[in-house]
Amino acid sequence: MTNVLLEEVLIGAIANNLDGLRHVAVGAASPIPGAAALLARSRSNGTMRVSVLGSEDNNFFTDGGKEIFDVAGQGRMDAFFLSGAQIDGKANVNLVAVGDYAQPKARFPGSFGSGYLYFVVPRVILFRLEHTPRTLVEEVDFISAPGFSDDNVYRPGGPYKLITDRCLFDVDKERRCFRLESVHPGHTVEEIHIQTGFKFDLPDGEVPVTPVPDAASLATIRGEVAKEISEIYPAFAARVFGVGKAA
Amino acid sequence: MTNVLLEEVLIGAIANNLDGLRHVAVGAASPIPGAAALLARSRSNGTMRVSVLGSEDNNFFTDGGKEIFDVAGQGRMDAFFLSGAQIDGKANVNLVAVGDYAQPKARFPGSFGSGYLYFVVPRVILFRLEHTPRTLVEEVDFISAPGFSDDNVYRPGGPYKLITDRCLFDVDKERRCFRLESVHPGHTVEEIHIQTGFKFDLPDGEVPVTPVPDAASLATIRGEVAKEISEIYPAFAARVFGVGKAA
Amino acid sequence: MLATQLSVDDLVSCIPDGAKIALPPDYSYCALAAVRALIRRGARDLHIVGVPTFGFQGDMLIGAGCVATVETSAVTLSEHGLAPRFTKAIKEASIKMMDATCPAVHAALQASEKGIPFIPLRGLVGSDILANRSDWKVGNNPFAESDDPIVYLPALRPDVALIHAPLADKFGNVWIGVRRELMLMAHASAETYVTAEKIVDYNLMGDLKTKAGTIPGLYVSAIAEAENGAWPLGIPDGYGADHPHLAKYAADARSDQGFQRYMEQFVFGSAAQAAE
Amino acid sequence: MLATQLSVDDLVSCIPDGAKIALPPDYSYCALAAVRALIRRGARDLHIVGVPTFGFQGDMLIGAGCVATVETSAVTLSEHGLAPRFTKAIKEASIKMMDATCPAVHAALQASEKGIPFIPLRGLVGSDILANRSDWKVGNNPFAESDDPIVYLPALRPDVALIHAPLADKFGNVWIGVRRELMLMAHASAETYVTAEKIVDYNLMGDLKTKAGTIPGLYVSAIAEAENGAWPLGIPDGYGADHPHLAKYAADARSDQGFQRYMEQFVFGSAAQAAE
Repeated sequence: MTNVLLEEVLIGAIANNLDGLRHVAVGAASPIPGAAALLARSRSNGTMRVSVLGSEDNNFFTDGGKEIFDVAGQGRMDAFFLSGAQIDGKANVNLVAVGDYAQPKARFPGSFGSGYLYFVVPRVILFRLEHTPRTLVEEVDFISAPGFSDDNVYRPGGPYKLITDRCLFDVDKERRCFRLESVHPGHTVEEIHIQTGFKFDLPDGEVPVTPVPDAASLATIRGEVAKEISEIYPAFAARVFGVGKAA
Repeated sequence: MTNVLLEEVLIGAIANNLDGLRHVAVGAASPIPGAAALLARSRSNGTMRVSVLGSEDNNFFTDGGKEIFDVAGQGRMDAFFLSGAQIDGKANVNLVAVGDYAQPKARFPGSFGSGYLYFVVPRVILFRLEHTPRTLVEEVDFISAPGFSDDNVYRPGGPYKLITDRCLFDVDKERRCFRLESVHPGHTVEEIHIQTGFKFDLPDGEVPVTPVPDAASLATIRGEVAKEISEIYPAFAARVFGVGKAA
Repeated sequence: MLATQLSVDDLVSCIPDGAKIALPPDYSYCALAAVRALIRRGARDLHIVGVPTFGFQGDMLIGAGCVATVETSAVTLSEHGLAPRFTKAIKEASIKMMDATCPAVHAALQASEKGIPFIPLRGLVGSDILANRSDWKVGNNPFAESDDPIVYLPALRPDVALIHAPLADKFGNVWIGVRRELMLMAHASAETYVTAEKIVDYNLMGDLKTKAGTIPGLYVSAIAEAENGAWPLGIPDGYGADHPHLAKYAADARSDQGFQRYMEQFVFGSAAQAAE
Repeated sequence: MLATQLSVDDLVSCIPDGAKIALPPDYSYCALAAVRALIRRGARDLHIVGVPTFGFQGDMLIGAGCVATVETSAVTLSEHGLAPRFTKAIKEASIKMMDATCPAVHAALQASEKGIPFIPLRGLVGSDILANRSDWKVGNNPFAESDDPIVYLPALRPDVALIHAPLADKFGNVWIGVRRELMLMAHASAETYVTAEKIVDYNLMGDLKTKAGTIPGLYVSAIAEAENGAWPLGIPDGYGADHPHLAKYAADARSDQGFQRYMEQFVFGSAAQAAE
């Protein structure tokens, strides 16, 4: 991995799943997905839009808080990112509570738009930087949004990938489970098995290593993406890229 | 009637049915209802709003064409005016066609908002300046909006009065018909019977004459109302009040 | 992202025959230059939707034989009276008519805007509007304790919204101020084509004051500059309607010959085209 | 028509105990001076609705014992972490929680805005959000050819919308620019109470540019001038949030004693009141 940072690997791996899309939306407080979207936009030759939800800046909406959800409902949003306090092997996402819902052990902010966006956005990329049996569980305690739905349920959207600090999973919509796609440089398949609370499929043959961004992409990440992301996430940009906020 | 004009009688009679309301809306191309609303507003001590539909000016809405209907649906509009190519004895209103709907003898612009507003605005005042058997008919050829509804139909609104160039009718919601309330100065009950295509009830005792506006109201009509209405309906104001548009 | 900028003629060439086109009423921002170009290109079988009514532009399209279906709450030339070509087509039953009521058009567009398959609306029960709309249904309010019939309107998703605006920018952002039914049309339609008095180089979204009345470029498929593009209608806070011309149209269009003469003179004539 | 102008304390005295109050998220225009006044007047049993989420203001109200029910898609202090008083109340089950998802809050408010009894929404089927909302129903899409379950949301009509704005006028018109969820809240609620940085004598509806981002006075029950009224939150295009103060709150509010100390110092203290 020499001098390529984990963050840069993640940014590159996510961006590879966004190329060719017209509109990618990113939630607030998501610097790595945000940087990945900006990288993909930079490679799109001016054909991709990126919008940031739940932020007063960096959005091009003019019809109030509802508009971004209306945009998604109309099919005008191609990709979005979801995280979860828990994510389980059926791609269910929990943003609400651990333990009994009525009197929980832990309570998180809430489901935000997940209960809707997960159904209508074609490529929902699950993103969780803590890859442990505590977060990637066999069964979530509360389903903010289910990973899969019965055939009679309107569902143009759903999970597309799951990316963590250790690896990248693909989604098998037929078998309704995750399949390990690649392991990030420096990590092992055995470690993934130990650190994952749910069962997952393996690819045929050897499990690939997640590719590091090519030189051109790396230059873009460290150049224009770092600069742009520093306007939204100054602390992140300073820590990862050593970029200061413009005076 | 000495020197009080029919228009002034109508304006006064309508305004008497608006006093105490908070929000009166008037359709476009409705100078007499518009003037009546302005008179009522002038008498309201600053508690009544008047808005004009379908006009680019004279409205205080900022959420597009839908807002006025949303306002009505929420119960924030107390009175509105409807006319009709035909109005029948059950207060049904026809703004669409005479003859067969599929290939009519006469076609009018269409129902506009009547199919909705008649249901949700508590005081809908029907207004028709041509009082003949051709317009006030036994049964309309097309129901843009029905006068009455079955008990299970959500209907906070409906017909409140019918005013014509000859008389004023009250509405009997129980018996679902009109009752003659008063005859305008210079007209007779016999004439009303001849010129009305539907059956209607009579009040107990003598039929009153529609009162002419009192001196204060007449002064307001000819003064501030004439001036304000001339900004919306200059031709009407010039003809009736001899008021010119401000240079 | 830069907008696709076209000439008015190229803009309307993007609108296919048979398209369902949403049009605003005469008192809003109407793209008359584009409508004339649409007639010149010989558009056919259009389904025109008045949001919630239309006037002059729709009457011209009907008279020119471009229209198969009319869906609207009213057709009117306002102070210039009934729309003559519409009236004739209805009497001859040469177009399919879908009568509506204003809030139903808005609500059905809002359903499309939200990506919901239908929206309920009060009113209409017992009307002949409803009786003649086989595409609408009456259901029950599921939250009522007893029988409570309510109309269910399917989402209305036009193929095209065709509008004019006082101002657009090179990013395809379009300022429409308080005329937010134009924003609703753009949100609800698959494609939005816009003519604008002026296309500026700065970003209309850059100032919160103008941003508040701006349709984002996200919804706008292509724009064309068309100075005086609403003529003979006016635009709010811009130029007034050309009432003598509208009166002339209303008179001419009463007869087939008069309408043809008007078309020759103001739509097809080389002088007319040069003036666009 | 002139608006009713009150002091902030008199404004919140119009909000009765038990009221269902719609509140915007921290990044919008929040009426913090009014929220502090509401706590001072000892409001009880409030049902607070996040549109679609809330943060600092709601956490304070919960901590101060003003709240019986929370209806929202999330509660967050954003970069300052979890909302401590909310978290404690949930763990102790001392408030009734109604979890939602953002578009459901918006859609249910739109139903109220339109005067329709319910609105359908995609998504949610199979979630525990839905499973725990006995006030929502699953119906069928009446326009589908086969089975097509869809959630029916009842109209959400708050008793009160409580918002702050950069500018209002003496007629009660309130400029909110692109923050149109505040306009939706005002349309959907029975009463709207507004604090504004400044109340001007001219008419905000007089210029189409400002009119496009203005809530008409029709919806506004009363207004109060409150300079810096969003503090310690900021207002877009105005002043920034006071992040050191927010961080202090987030730290203080982790303990009962810390929260009480914060309340004494910044809500009840005579210095605090004098500063409003």
